Amino acid sequence: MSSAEIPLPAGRHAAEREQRRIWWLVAVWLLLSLAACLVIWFVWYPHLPPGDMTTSARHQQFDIAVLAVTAAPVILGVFCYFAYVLVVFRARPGDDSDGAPIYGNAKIQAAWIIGTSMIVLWLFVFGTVELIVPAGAGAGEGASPIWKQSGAQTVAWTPGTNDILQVQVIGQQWTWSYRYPQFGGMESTVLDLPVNTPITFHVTSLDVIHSFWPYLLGVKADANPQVDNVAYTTARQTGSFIVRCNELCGIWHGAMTSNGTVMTPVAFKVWATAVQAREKANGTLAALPPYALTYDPTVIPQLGKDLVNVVGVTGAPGYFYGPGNPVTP
Amino acid sequence: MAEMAAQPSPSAAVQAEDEAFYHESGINAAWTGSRLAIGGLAFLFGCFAFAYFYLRSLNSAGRWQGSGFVQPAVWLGTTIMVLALLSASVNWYGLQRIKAGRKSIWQIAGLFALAMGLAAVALQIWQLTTLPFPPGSSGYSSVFTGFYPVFLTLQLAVLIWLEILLARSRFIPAMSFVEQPPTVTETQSVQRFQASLSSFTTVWSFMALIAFSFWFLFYAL
Amino acid sequence: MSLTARVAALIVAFLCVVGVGVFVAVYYIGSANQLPTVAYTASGGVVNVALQEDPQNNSTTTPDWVTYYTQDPTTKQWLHTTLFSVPAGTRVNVTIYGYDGCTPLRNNYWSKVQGTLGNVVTVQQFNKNNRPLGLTTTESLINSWATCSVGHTFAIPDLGLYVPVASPNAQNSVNNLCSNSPCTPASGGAYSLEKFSFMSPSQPGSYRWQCLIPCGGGFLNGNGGPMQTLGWMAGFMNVVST
Amino acid sequence: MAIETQPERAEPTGRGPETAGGGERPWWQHMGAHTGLIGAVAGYFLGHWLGNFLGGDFARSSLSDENDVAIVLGYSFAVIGWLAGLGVFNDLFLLMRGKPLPEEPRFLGQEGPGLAKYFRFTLDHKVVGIQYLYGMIAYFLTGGLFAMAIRTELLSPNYHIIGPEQYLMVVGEHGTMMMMMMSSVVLGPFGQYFGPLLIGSKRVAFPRLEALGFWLTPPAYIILLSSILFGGFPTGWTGYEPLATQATTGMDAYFFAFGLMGISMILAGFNMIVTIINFRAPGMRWSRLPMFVWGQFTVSWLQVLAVPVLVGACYMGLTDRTFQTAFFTNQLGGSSFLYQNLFWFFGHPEVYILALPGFGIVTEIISTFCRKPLFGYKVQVAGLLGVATLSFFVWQHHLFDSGINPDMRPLFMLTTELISIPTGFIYLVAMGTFWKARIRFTIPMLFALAFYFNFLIGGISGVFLSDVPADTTEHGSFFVMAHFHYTIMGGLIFAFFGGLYYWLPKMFGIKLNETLGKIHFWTMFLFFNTTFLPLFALGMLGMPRRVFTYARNLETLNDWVSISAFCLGASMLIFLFNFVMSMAFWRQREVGNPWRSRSLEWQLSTPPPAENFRRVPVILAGPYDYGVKDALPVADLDPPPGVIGSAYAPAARGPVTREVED
Repeated sequence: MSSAEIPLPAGRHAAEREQRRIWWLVAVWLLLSLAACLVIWFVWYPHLPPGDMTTSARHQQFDIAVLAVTAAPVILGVFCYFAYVLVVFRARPGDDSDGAPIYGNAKIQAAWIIGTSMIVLWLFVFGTVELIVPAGAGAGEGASPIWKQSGAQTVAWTPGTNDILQVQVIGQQWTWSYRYPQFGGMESTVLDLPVNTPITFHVTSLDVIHSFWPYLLGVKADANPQVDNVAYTTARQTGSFIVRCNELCGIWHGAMTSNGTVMTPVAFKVWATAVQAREKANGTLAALPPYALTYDPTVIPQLGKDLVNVVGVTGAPGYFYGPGNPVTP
Repeated sequence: MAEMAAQPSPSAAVQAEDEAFYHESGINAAWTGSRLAIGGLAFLFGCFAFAYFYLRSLNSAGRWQGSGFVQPAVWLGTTIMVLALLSASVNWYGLQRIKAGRKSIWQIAGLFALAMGLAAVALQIWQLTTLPFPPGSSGYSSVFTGFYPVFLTLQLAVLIWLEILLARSRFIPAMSFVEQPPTVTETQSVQRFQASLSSFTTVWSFMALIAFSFWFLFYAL
Repeated sequence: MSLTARVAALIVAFLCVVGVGVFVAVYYIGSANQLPTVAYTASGGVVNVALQEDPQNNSTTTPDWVTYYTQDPTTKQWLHTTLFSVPAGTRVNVTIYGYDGCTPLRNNYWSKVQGTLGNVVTVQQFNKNNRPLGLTTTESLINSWATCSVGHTFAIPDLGLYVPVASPNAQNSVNNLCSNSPCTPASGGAYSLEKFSFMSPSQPGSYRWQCLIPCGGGFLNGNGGPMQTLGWMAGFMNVVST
Repeated sequence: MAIETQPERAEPTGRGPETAGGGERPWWQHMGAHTGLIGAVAGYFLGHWLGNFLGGDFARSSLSDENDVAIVLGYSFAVIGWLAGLGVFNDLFLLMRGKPLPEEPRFLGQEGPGLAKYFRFTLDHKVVGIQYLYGMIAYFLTGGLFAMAIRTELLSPNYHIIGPEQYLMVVGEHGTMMMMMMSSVVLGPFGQYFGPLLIGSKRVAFPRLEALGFWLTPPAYIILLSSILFGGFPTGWTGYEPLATQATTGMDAYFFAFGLMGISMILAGFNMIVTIINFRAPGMRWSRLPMFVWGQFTVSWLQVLAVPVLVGACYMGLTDRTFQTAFFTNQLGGSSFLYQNLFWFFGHPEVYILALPGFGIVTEIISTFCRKPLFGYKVQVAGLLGVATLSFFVWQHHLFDSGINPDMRPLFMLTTELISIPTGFIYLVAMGTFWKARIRFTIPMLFALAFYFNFLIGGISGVFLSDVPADTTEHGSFFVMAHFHYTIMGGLIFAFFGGLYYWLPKMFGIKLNETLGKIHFWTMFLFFNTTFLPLFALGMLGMPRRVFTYARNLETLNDWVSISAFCLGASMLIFLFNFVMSMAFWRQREVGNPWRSRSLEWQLSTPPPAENFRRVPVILAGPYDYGVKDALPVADLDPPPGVIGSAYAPAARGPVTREVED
């Protein structure tokens, strides 16, 4: 493409010709890069996944756009160069001669090394800042995050304030359920969230490893058994979204989805209190274990002495501790 | 592009020259190979050491050493470890003697080393069959029952090497270790034997080191 | 080398044939098409689906796996499959014969009945002589922890349908479980008869259903084996457009 | 394996009719694949019986109607029986009885003509290379068929042909088969065959280890496929715990086969490192080493040091399933994080085990067909070494969202991005080499160019994945899938085909049909990109990996991908047709040095003589001095007597050389 308009080498002023050609090449590359960057930034960026529904999603969108703008000139540079050399330096039919014996060029090599190092340094600084500033950028941050989200830790959540909403995400083979500790630890199969509210997800699993991925929320955190994996986000728009499982977890991994809605804080409060009241009424809250950051499904206080017999058969790791085995948990 | 098939086969002297070249390469290969083997083995055992420290520091469900945990018999573990150390050091002593030209002393030392190594392996197997805990009752028990089968299998493999050296040493006249043998073939065979022996000593001493390290992890730490 | 090259090349060809064999094996034999799909059709605007849960099964390879059976509506035979189809947008009446003993859920939240019409189920217990025990009760929550009383669950997560299926009455089921599958009221064994209804979705497609009880005995977390094999505790409800 | 580390006996190379291969006795009277097969079958049943005897009464077995102990012991005994049947242990028993090893014709390719040597425990590195070539092609085609099955299921957003657990089985088989194959697809055929030739050696350091390395791959292949009979494994090629502990007996095949392949990789790498260090011809300085050998050297280090960790992890997975240890069971003091750490500590070097040999091959190819020296030999070497070293320090970028050491993420982001610097060196060298070149667009050259094209896209997409916030969207999605298919298939497999078209004339004296080759290249290049470019988009649009259903709005894109994947498969059939016909029937002779390459292997007769070099060559110049006026020939293949001795034999071992001198 770049070298299409370039005459092939001939004549005596070959050296100047070549100089001019190289400037042409550089110019073409710069123009193409500029065009590409403009297109990426102004046309593509607004439509880039995962959209801008939440703060973390916005940051990811921004990062991807910036990386694309950084990458485009590099890719174009290499492609322009190859297009040029492949056309200009191809062996004409019947040409048996060898190329010029160039073993290297200290200047070019040094320049290249410095250049790539600069890019890498920039990527690292940018990535780190973008990781720390939005408190983990929606990725799972383990049990005790060092980059925390601003907001007030409260026992009861009230709309319109800066209270952080705690949501526990429980992965199990093969469905999601969500507990809201600030609403009596009520549990739900849908993930409803208030808009413009700092949200803390506590992601855990009851069996194997799952991965909590509400794509539009720009959150991704592995659900590990007996581990509390924290992720932060703040929704900026109302709307519905889908939660997927992103870590292979068995036969129904592909179908392990659930739905969620981002609603106004007041509407959310209404919904949550309603669910809490209903579950209190029909005894669900009483049946649930007390809210905790992780659960050991083999510990079932209500069953008392039967536990060992039952667990011995189908309980958590108990498969090789038969009923009554003293070391069964 | 030399069409070699066309050319006459090289003279005996020239062939001997090439053979000497590859003899040298083989001797060096024994040295390099033993060191490289140590490198690879170090990563294999490192994988278990990592598991040990990872599970110990994580102590998930409070079951690094669960409730009612009983440690395997310390005296037995210590005996096994000491046997491995003794075997290595005896063999190392024998190596010094054979370098000084005393083949017979190395042979005795080697036999002792072999015997002690086999004793260590046998005791280890016996210990594994009579463990005071089910393999999966805790993190400790998992690493313990996982590590030792691997280790004793590799110990056995290395001991086979020792057995081969002992077997081969019978066919090398003791005099060859004292002064230059008359023929090239004998010289080379002695040199190969010595190279193999010193490589073996390196690896076997490394195994003893591993035995001690994991004894420290499992019984002392 | 001539012969070598020839035969070697032919070996590659042969190995490709082997590969094709593998492909076919996975593609057909391996594929779930082996399982029959029981077609339930609407009569009078409702569909009647009948399933049963057994503590064992009549297979030769894995006789101790728990499993669901599906009843063929015409022949009334119990088929060892978990694939059935219902018409779209109609009321589905499900009858489940629970022949298997109880197991605690890993997440007791699934003790709550969700997604059925009225969010309730009706349960009737029978003893091993097929005699009803007590009256038919209507439950909105069958607690699998307080009184270990849930055998399995019938869940279609995509439809928000989560139904705990009662296990046979506890003291009655001791040593009284049905022992030769597929079980029938005549064949003995205490069981619970549970009924509920839900509306099949208007959107055709295949909706997976599963059990949430960790009933894969011998597998870590009780979720292996039958729980992860189509035709046992996992299946598809194919919704076909009417 | 310890036994094999003793130095290779240097007996004179037996020659003459009496040792010209097993010509006297018919093939079935030699130990070989057929006896190995008998041993394997016998071993399997013995092991299975023993396993039922030992583990039949485990609660695990009685409750689940499955006995992993029987399966695993069956596999182990089958492998041992297979090796014993092959005669791997014969020399061992000889040595244990103190007997000298027989001066067998099988040394140094003296098996003579005939096919039998390819089905035997042959110690000639050239034979091993050809065995690897066919073996790896079989692996590749089988894995490819599984890929076709995957794309067939993904034609529809709903479950339609392959049931969900069969789908996971197919995905796992495809991934594992390919990963096992890729780690040997270049180092096996070309590394074993040309490594010694390129360093000017008549032999390798440990021919038994080398041959053993190959003969472990057929059982690994069979065992991995046998998983289908036990219901497959649900974990994909990563085998994540605790899902793997939960799975049915098909899982044992995964752990066992992958571990077995790991051992084979370790052996091959071990032999190559020692050979390259000690068996280089006089004058073959490190600064004259061909780039392919450098690639092989660095990769071998990765194999020897990183793969033991995989073997350990697979072993732990097996003990969790058989002796009921609890390495990876959280409730019992184990940890699922432990497996992720161990696996990826191997897994990331593995990625470069796949990449570096490709770099080596394409460098050889471009230098030859640009008729130019490499632009910055030392830079390329630094690049290879840098990539190899850094690859040990990046594994946690696979775990950015997992909650493992989250505060270490900036560090691993840095190390991951640092790798792009040495990778950049590779591109600098390539670009510089093309400057003022005389480019011949032969088929190998086309594949090399495609390699640089694909690997650039793959590498740049890797930078997106290394950035934690961007990775939060892309992790575990089809974006990652597209990324590593671009680097592995777009990189390594294109390099492999380049090497195949480049070196086949040397290996067999036969060249593949040009026209079909060009068609193969262009279809493969086109359909590769039409298949995998859309996958980036699919990942960005939120399609997770390893799903049998997906959002309906992604159906069009998926169908496009599936159809072009089928076309890609068809282009592989073109290659296969070309390969079989050219090798077996057309047999277009190609002797001598068709590419006018300076490299050492091309200075030999075609195919190379039995003992590689009639004499130990003396290397006079580097392999890339194209276009240099009065450049020395690359080597003196028939040095005058005395040169070798004076060049190498140290004075310490005087008598040897003294003899030579008289």
